[in-house]
Amino acid sequence: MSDNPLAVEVAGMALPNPIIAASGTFGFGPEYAPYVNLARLGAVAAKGVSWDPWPGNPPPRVWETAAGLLNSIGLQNPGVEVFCREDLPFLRRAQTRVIANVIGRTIDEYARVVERLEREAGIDAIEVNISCPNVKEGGISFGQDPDHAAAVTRAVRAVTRRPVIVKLSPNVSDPVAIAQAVAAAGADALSAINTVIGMAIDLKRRRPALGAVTGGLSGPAIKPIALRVVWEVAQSVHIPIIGIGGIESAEDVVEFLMAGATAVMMGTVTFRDPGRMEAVIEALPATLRALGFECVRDAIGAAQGFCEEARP
Amino acid sequence: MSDNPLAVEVAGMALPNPIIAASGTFGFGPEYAPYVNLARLGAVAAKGVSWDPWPGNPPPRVWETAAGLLNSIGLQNPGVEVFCREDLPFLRRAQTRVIANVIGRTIDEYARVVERLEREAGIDAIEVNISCPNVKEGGISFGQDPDHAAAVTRAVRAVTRRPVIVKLSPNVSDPVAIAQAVAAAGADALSAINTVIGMAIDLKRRRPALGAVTGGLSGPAIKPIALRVVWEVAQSVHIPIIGIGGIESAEDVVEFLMAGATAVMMGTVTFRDPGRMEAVIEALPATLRALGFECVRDAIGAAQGFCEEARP
Amino acid sequence: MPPARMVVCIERREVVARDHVELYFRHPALTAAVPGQFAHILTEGTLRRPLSFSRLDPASGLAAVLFRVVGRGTAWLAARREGEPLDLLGPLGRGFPPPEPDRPWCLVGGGVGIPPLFAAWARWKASLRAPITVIAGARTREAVVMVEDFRAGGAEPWVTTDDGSLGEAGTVLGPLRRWLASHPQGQVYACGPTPMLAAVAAAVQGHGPCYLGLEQRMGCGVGACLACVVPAADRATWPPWRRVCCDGPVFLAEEVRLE
Amino acid sequence: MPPARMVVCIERREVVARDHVELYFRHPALTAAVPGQFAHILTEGTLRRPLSFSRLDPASGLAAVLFRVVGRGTAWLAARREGEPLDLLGPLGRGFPPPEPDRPWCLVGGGVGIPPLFAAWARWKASLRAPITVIAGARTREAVVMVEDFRAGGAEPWVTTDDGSLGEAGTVLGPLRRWLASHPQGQVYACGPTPMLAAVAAAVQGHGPCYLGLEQRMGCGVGACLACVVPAADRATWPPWRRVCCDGPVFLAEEVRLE
Ligand SMILES: Cc1cc2nc3c(=O)[nH]c(=O)nc-3n(C[C@H](O)[C@H](O)[C@H](O)COP(=O)(O)OP(=O)(O)OC[C@H]3O[C@@H](n4cnc5c(N)ncnc54)[C@H](O)[C@@H]3O)c2cc1C
Ligand SMILES: Cc1cc2nc3c(=O)[nH]c(=O)nc-3n(C[C@H](O)[C@H](O)[C@H](O)COP(=O)(O)OP(=O)(O)OC[C@H]3O[C@@H](n4cnc5c(N)ncnc54)[C@H](O)[C@@H]3O)c2cc1C
Ligand SMILES: Cc1cc2nc3c(=O)[nH]c(=O)nc-3n(C[C@H](O)[C@H](O)[C@H](O)COP(=O)(O)O)c2cc1C
Ligand SMILES: Cc1cc2nc3c(=O)[nH]c(=O)nc-3n(C[C@H](O)[C@H](O)[C@H](O)COP(=O)(O)O)c2cc1C
Ligand code: FES
Ligand code: FES
Repeated sequence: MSDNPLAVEVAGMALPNPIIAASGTFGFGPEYAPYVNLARLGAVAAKGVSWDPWPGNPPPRVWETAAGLLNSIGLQNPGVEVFCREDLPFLRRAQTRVIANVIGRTIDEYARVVERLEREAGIDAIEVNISCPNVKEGGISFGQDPDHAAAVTRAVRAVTRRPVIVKLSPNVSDPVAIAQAVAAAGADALSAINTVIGMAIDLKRRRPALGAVTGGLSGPAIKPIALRVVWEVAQSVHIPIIGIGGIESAEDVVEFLMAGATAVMMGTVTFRDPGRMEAVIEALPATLRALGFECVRDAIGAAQGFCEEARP
Repeated sequence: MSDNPLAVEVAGMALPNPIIAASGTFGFGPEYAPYVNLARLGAVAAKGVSWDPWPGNPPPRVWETAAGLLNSIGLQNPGVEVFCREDLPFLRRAQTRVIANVIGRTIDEYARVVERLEREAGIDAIEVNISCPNVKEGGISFGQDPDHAAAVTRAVRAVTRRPVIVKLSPNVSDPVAIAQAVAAAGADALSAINTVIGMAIDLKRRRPALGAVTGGLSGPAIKPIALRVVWEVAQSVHIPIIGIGGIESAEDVVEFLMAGATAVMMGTVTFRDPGRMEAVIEALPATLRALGFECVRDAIGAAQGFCEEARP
Repeated sequence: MPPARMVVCIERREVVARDHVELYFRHPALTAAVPGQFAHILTEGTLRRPLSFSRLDPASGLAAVLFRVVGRGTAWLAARREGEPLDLLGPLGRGFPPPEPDRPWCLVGGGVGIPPLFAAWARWKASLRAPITVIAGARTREAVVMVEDFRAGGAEPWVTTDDGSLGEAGTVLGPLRRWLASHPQGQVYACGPTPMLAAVAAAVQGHGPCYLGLEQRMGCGVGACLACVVPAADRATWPPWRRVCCDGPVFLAEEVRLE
Repeated sequence: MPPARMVVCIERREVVARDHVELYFRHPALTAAVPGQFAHILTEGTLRRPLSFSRLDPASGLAAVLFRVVGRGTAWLAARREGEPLDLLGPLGRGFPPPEPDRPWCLVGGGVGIPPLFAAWARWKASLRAPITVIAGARTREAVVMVEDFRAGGAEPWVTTDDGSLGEAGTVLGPLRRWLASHPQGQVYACGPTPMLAAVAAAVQGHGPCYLGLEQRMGCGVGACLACVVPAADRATWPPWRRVCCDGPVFLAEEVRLE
């Protein structure tokens, strides 16, 4: 591992590089297999799964915005049982690191899903999505309140020995309060951020562009919002952070690392360029060197250090 | 007024068109006078003023992002006394509608500033900024809590007979709660949104790009975030809303109108194109017609109507 | 052929009508795609743009897409010049099934729904022993594309325009109903705007098989994001949707609900 | 001339060194601008880009900007061709004051700080009765721009490069200190990276007047947004800043703190 300048460890998970496919943008793996070498990625976060199948929201479910994308998929998924039976085997064979993303309408549903996943091999970590803005119950409502967020984390923590990553919402007054609550409740890592609530109007149809009216904004538009959450959370918790939001280049990755992230996830850009994650992995060593870093780990928090010195 | 398809009324203020220069992006008026005919604008919102002079934040104070701009000006201003003496006379002569934007570190400071402004002629409305993310005290801390927001609104309401517009922050878990609180406290109108908290890293200098570390994100990147706030607030309060965030074209304006705004403010785009506000005013009648509206007022909330029908 | 990401060179660019452009690229393997499949093309903007193949000609090795300029992505595409590269994913989705050789066959296209039907007709016309009818409609004359291509191949499309500027005034429904009256068990392949497809499906119901080429806003184009769903006809089974990008874009009319 | 928004045509484009481009535009009124003033130029991106005038030549009616390609905006500008339009605001800010005719004058430029000094030198060299010295430095030889222009105008700049690839090895500070030793009351005009300006200001302190052309990240360029501030030397008076775009970009060294 020390020979590989890209190697990182996130909450006990050893990754060959810090680039992870973001949940919901990479299906359950096979969809992008014709275009992406999954084994080359740091890890793959699967689409979120719940206990029962969830139908998701009415279409249209996506809409382009300036440097961004609105989506209102609404966590359509076949339920954890089908996931384990039909989808996990492919990921298990893909020789990559697998992060299962978990959703629920109740704390108990989160726990039941994770308990069910515990019986399966081939999962390296659990990502708990308490931040999806596209569902009414569960999802973001757990992510906007420190106590609820902590309760979900504790419930999940109790039923798995795997690393637990809690995914934070930017749609809160104080992301640090949520981060501290889930860290105290036993999260091994945090991922930040999920999408930002937004909407668009379809002028011709005189109605909201998305079938579900509002949706989640992703893509380069939200990168500054994500960096701020990573930066502030990194200063206030002592568990690793996975940075997410608008990452498209190796420079973007280093920005997140320097802000305090240990790894990153890339989502929306894959729709346009399925090869981008691999291209970024390819470019990362030279980008790090050009900025004076020998390895990914040198860059983690590098801007944090500087700034603390500069403060009065 | 009825002959002019662009005319609107916001909280008792009659505007010849719905295009207002956004606070902080248009100085106190004279700076853009060589490039913009102020009389042609719906109104001008002046840079925020406090009681004492505020120094603002250390530079750099701006940084470009994808389809956006981060700023951390930090409400530098000469104080209300200097504003009244040196800056207001120009605006008064400019034959435009003038909105004074007010900031404070305490509720009492807000009230004192508005009280002082009450002695001056040539101000058409007061915009209360409880949403600036760039100052530690005051600003956003009032905008993130319904009780504080209401208290500021009440204090200001008590000392002015002018329309009071309260400017909302998107950096909250529930913008509607804030909107309802300030509406109940006597606000005549709302403006939404102020900037979204964000940051960027200067890779070469290995530190946050902005001197103040974090800043406020504006520009097209935040348009979907702003539309969602306008949409949700319009459904829950009965006072007019001024939409703000990334507006660059007549189509953008109509999107905000259809989402429920009565007027809009344009900010960041002016830096690139000082003539854009006038160009949008010019284009608006044809854009409205092409979309089947006879006047601005027809378009207000047009998408709200449709959607309510479509809901179960 | 299995889908792949490829960079193809624009070999020919033709403005076929106002705001309608056809781009040809030589890619012999791609011509093995099934008519009704589509290419997901990189343009400016956050997402790729789905466009059906208008031609898949193994003889010349040329494939093509024909599109109407409606927004930023298609405007960008329309501005490409011959010799420039295009980045595409394809062929994607499930195309039309080969028509049954002994059933009368009617192809019903609306506007830029006509091109994929031209590809289907060109691929399978020789395999049919029953008569083939092509109905091509649009709002106005210049939007009725590829009529000359059908003629050059020996067909005489029944043309309709909403404004009567070309062919019969009205929609494709008129000719389709007349055809159905005389070919009650015929097979119908239709492609066009969703309201047209809904009307076609309703008209064909109770007759022969009806295949529809659907549109929906897409994210990935490969089945990963679940953006491109349309409601499944059967509300009881799971999932209650079909994905246009990979379960379709061609569906049997009975499979989906068009709202 | 009062500032205005204008669209100018690129009359000449020259690559003056690797990654250094000079764009000329004919605009007789603009040539009345004061050296040290700048143009705020529309490129891609959210903001305009500030560039000082490198030439303001009433005789030919030509003004120019000379810039180094450092990012997206300057890359876009460098890719413009002759005949293309540029949208600019200008002339903006306060330029250099005319030098005192009887004081020895030293112009100290670093990298792309040299161009505005060339404009100043060309404007005022004939008005001086005292000797004029030009010091031009940069990291490496190709970044020492406009040396030939000075020579063509009859000056012989003292050249320094950090890497010794041209002229004296070292910074402009060496020649400047020697000049100050022999011209203790001379007037100094300097433009270049902030650390260089800080060193120049420190070296000149206690000698004659020293004018600095500063850089800061800008928003509006016209004084409205308060983005472009640098700390004022005097911390007591209000505001504690100077705006580079309109109070500057040229300041007396004593007015500002360079950190
Ligand atoms: C399977 C399939 C095949 C298609 N084949 C053709 C074809 O052969 N010829 C043709 O002219 N058009 C075709 N379309 C429609 C075509 O994809 C859109 O016209 C195009 O994406 C518009 O892009 P734009 O940037 O110009 O428009 P904009 O309106 O600016 O696009 C904004 C976003 O909306 C999406 N979008 C807009 N209109 C549609 C639409 N009707 N369907 C799906 N997404 C849309 C765009 O892809 C983009 O993501 C097809 C659509 C699908 C789904
Ligand atoms: C008054 C003034 C005069 C200038 N004159 C010249 C000149 O004559 N020749 C020349 O080569 N350069 C000059 N500069 C610097 C020039 O403005 C920047 O190099 C240029 O803006 C970089 O733009 P970019 O998009 O290529 O770089 P990017 O780094 O991509 O730009 C990102 C943002 O940062 C700003 N920025 C980046 N570097 C600087 C900088 N050094 N100063 C201010 N803003 C910066 C850009 O304007 C833009 O908003 C001047 C700067 C100022 C303030
Ligand atoms: C279409 C789509 C579907 C998503 N689905 C999920 C999901 O199921 N679970 C989850 O935790 N995040 C989901 N996300 C959020 C992404 O994982 C990611 O946090 C977000 O898109 C920001 O990253 P990006 O800008 O790189 O896309 C989804 C995002 C998109 C665009
Ligand atoms: C440089 C800058 C300074 C600003 N200063 C203020 C301010 O003083 N008071 C205020 O209420 N809003 C201020 N804002 C916020 C804008 O008024 C507006 O809400 C925001 O920029 C979103 O609009 P836009 O995307 O059109 O710029 C400022 C914005 C910018 C970019
Ligand atoms: S577009 Fe992503 S699943 Fe169809
Ligand atoms: S750049 Fe706006 S005040 Fe100087």
